[in-house]
Amino acid sequence: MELALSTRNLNRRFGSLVVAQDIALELPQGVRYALIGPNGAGKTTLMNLMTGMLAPDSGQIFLAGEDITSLRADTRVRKGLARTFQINALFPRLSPLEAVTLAVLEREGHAHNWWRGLPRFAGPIDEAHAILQSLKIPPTRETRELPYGQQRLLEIALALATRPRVLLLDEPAAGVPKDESAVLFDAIANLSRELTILFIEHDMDVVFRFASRIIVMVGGRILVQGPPDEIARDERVREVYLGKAHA
Amino acid sequence: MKKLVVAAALAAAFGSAHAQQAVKIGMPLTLSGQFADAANQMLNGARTYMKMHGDTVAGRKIELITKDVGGPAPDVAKRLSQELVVRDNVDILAGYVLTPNAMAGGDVSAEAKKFMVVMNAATSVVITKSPYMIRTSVTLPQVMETFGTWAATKGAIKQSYTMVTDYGPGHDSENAFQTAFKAAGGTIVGSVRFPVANPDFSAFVQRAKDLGPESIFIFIPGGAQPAALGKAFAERGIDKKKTRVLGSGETTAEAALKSMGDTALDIITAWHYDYMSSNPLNQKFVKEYQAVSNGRNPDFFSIGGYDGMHAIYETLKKTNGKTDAEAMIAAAKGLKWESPRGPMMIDPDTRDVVQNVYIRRVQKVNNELVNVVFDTIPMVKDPAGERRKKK
Amino acid sequence: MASASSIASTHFHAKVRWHPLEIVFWLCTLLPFVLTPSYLSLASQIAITALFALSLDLILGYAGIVSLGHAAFFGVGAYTAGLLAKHYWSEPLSGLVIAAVAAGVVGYALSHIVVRFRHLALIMLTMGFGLLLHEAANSASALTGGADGLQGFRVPAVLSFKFDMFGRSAYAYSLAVLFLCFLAARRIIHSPFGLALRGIRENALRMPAIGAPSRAHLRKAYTIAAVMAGIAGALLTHTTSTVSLETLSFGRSADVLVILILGGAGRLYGGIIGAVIYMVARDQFSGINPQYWYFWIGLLLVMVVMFLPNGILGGISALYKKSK
Amino acid sequence: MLSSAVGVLFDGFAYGMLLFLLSVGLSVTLGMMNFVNLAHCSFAMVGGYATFHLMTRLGWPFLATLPMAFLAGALISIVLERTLYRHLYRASDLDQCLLTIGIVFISVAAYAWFYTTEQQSIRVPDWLQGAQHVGGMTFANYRMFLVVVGLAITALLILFLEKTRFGARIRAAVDNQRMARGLGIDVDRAFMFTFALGGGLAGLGGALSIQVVGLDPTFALAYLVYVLIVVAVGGLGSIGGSFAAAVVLGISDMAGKYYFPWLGAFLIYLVMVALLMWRPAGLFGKR
Repeated sequence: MELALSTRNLNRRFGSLVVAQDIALELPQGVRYALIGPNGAGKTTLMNLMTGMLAPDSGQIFLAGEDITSLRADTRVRKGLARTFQINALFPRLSPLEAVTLAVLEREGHAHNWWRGLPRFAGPIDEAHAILQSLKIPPTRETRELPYGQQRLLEIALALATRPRVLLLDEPAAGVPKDESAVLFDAIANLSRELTILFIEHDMDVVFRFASRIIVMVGGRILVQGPPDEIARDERVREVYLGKAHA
Repeated sequence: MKKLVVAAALAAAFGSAHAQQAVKIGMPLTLSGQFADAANQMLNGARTYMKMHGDTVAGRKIELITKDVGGPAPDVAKRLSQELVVRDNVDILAGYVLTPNAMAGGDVSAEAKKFMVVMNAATSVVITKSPYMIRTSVTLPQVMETFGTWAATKGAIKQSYTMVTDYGPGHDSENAFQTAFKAAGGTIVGSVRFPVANPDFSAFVQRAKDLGPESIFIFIPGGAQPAALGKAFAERGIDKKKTRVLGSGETTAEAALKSMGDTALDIITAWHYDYMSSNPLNQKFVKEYQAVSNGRNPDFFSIGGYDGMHAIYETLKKTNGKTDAEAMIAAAKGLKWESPRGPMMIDPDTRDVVQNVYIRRVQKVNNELVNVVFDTIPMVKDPAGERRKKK
Repeated sequence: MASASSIASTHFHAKVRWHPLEIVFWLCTLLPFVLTPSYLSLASQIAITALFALSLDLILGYAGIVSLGHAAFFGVGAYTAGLLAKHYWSEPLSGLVIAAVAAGVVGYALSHIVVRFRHLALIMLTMGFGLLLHEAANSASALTGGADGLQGFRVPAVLSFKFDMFGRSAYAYSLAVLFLCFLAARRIIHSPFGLALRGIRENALRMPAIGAPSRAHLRKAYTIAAVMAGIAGALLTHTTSTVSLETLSFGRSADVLVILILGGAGRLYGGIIGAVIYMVARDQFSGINPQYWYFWIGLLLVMVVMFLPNGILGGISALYKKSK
Repeated sequence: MLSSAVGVLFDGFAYGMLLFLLSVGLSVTLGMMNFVNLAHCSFAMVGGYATFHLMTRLGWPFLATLPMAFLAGALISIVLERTLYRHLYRASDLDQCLLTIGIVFISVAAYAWFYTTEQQSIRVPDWLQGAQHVGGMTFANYRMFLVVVGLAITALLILFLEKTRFGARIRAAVDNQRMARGLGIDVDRAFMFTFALGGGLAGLGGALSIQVVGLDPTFALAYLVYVLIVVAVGGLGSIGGSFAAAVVLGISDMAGKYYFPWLGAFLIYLVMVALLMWRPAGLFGKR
């Protein structure tokens, strides 16, 4: 089975603080992975390393078998590795339609065109409009005027617009009230099957409902990874979450 | 038929009225920005002349219209000169503190055929920009070449180290002084240029002091520089026995002397005007000038303005009020008069200023520092202008 | 499905279509020929400054790059046009093209450094390059004429329209070039590249995450802005037949920044409105009071900031929205 | 040759002290409070003209006018902060630029109106005139005075900000407005005081610089460039950074003029560009 994304002994430290130590991951095509662990375990840092926002001290990252360790962040996106952000990183005064269209234009390499008017790019506009409709996001109001839940969906829409092979979701439902997050995860669930997804999540019943495999990370290291039922029974995981005294 | 008579009568009335109509003098000056003080001194010089000689000449009232160029901006100077001609329909253009602005004004004077009087801009080539232009201030070669020749001959100085401000007039003075000094047998041991922006001279004065050449020649513009140079000299002091200090008139201007104190003694300068000169005409001018400018002493910008107005008045008298440029320039050529600075003439061929160049030394006269004149080179023509004639 | 794409394209069409107010504005720019024939040389210099402010708006208003050294490209354009007229030929239209290329080359070269920095470091670097270029022009006085300005050249006319004292052909020439550059700027703003620039301004960190090569976009924007500034510089040389160090000065860079903020950055028309108001106010104030007009211009700036935040256009559009 | 090297270093350091006094206030307001106050040099001019006025019109001795120059600078900055700046703390930095450039224009015109455009200078007391000649080296008295005052002010400033409770409160308020308000710190008063302190130091710097570079109404514009260079190179919000940058730029300017004068004004700009490209956040920049 073709590996969508893998890393080989990835290391990174900030002075004495170890944020990633010999991380070796193998994400096969189309599998839904949850990445869990206590705060400060290095989950977001791992995502930053994989997406090129942060350079590793050593180790390699492969996307569909190709070594992308030295590639710039935007080149990795064009090769199919997209992400969302824990804290919204959107375009306040652009409308969702403009933002998602921009992502599509970048993907198609039209963004450098400085002479033809935007309305002439019907293809990308329609594709963007379709993505927004699929996630039920109103297309034309300015992003800063959207309710928080819809802004979280827009994060995902922007990532989808780059037609990724691997989608990294950094706490997609962070700050979204319980009922709305269910809608959010349903939208994630019925994304296309060949899309490999790795999402960071703290809410255990969401994790166990959506993830087909779980990776547990502590202190910059991968403690254990496996199917949900195995992880549920694993002693070390309970210890990490419930602390030694209760074990 | 009736219409014709009415038109003729109107024209006649208009024609004669013409004689009574005011003579408008348009003056684009740098009244704001770094050279605002120079413009104010020049304007006060012109106003002093009008106060002393009345404001009507050959039956016509004289009216000054000032515009602010704001600094060395020839595009603005040209536009303002054009507007003065087109909108305010001035008869004469005058003023022009800075060379780039005078060059731009010259183009308008030539195109619009307007008599023009440059009251300061000192770069020699300015005068060639319009056939209707005269200059009543000074040209750099006129003073600096004369000074270079004097230094190597009468001044008995063998070597000199030149220090000038790094901009147009500075470069012209450096090369004028150096060529004349070398031609008269002197040798230049080195030269340095001060940046225009940052008027802190201590490093340069220190360097000159350490080199200890037989003499140093300094050129700096008016405004902020003389005082700052004076302070650097006061701080560092120059060993007068080893090094003789030569400079353009600005080096020992009023502000420089005030901040230099006794270190200024024995500094030798060449210039065409000093407000302390004992010439009676000058004493009267200084008194009147102080009244007009609430107590300020005149400097070479002021005398440029004063003599500029004199040239305009005399020319209008000779053309009895007619202001067309051909008549005025013809009347102005060869004009000779006694100015507070000394005898002056407008060169009939080059239309440039011809005047005495005074060699002065700073001495204490009833314990006040004064530039005392101890040698005069009479009626010096602008050498660069003469060379242009031969070409 | 037609309805889906129709909503989408109308969204973009609405933005691109010419608003009647714009057409009225450009017709008004022809009024000076009739109403104020004796102010045409001022009008020509306003048009040139408006073009210069428009070029700054491309990088400041649309890409978020604050530059305090934009006069560098204005000066390069001005000197290129002047030197061309002095040593080769004085036909202005070809002069414009060559000046634009020269400024573009300098802009492209500097853009490689400028795009790597942000915030105060970026502002100070642009200022530093501007000051260095100004010093270079001053010390290369053999070539540039230094502080006395470039001498010995004249640009008599454009297409047989003589440049004269009344400034008629000067204003026509400047206005025509301003309008053409404005059309180009308008196309750029409404193109995919324009959208990418707005993306960078809104959130520079997010752009790489949607696969956008931000630095390449910024380099291109900086070069286009340099070209347009160079054209403005060349226009000044042609219409006044003067070139001086002032075209490279920090004062001119600061003035154009003030003009753009006054008008309102990021609105295409901000630079033009700012130039008209700033230069007419300066001309009138300095006419009334040649020595102290700075006071009134200062007061005008303070008033605009206190009562019309985000510049005149920003303030008016805010009032307009509030009233709706 | 060594003697002149020491001389240049000393002069450069003295000139650096001047630049430091003029720019430390801006580094604090621009760095910590994120307020683009381009009118900072107008505060310096206010101090300079206060000293000039007291000395020449009212006959005060030079040293007595220095505290008054500090007060004048502090007062004008409080007035401006309370009336205008307060409304623009959350405005865009471009609007802050426009407001403060407007104030610079007003100050230039106002001082030209009251004190004419004449280049002013003052008579410092005799013991500050002239120079000491020690083994072939020249140390100008006034420059020694500048060094002493500069070091004293730096020590006082660091002592005050680092050691006193009030200083700590200012740093807290300026560093994180919301948190400071949470702790019950009166942030408005802290901001006002920070501006006053910065303005006062600039006023003192303006007064001290008359003897070196003179004073005229365009001072506010002429020195804005140098102050911005010191703040950018030193690093935002860091007093130590401003000190280091002022000294480095002062010495390199002085050495440039002495050893390679043909470089002239290029040098200080080249040094700035090089330092900024090496350390964009400034030598000790926090952000």
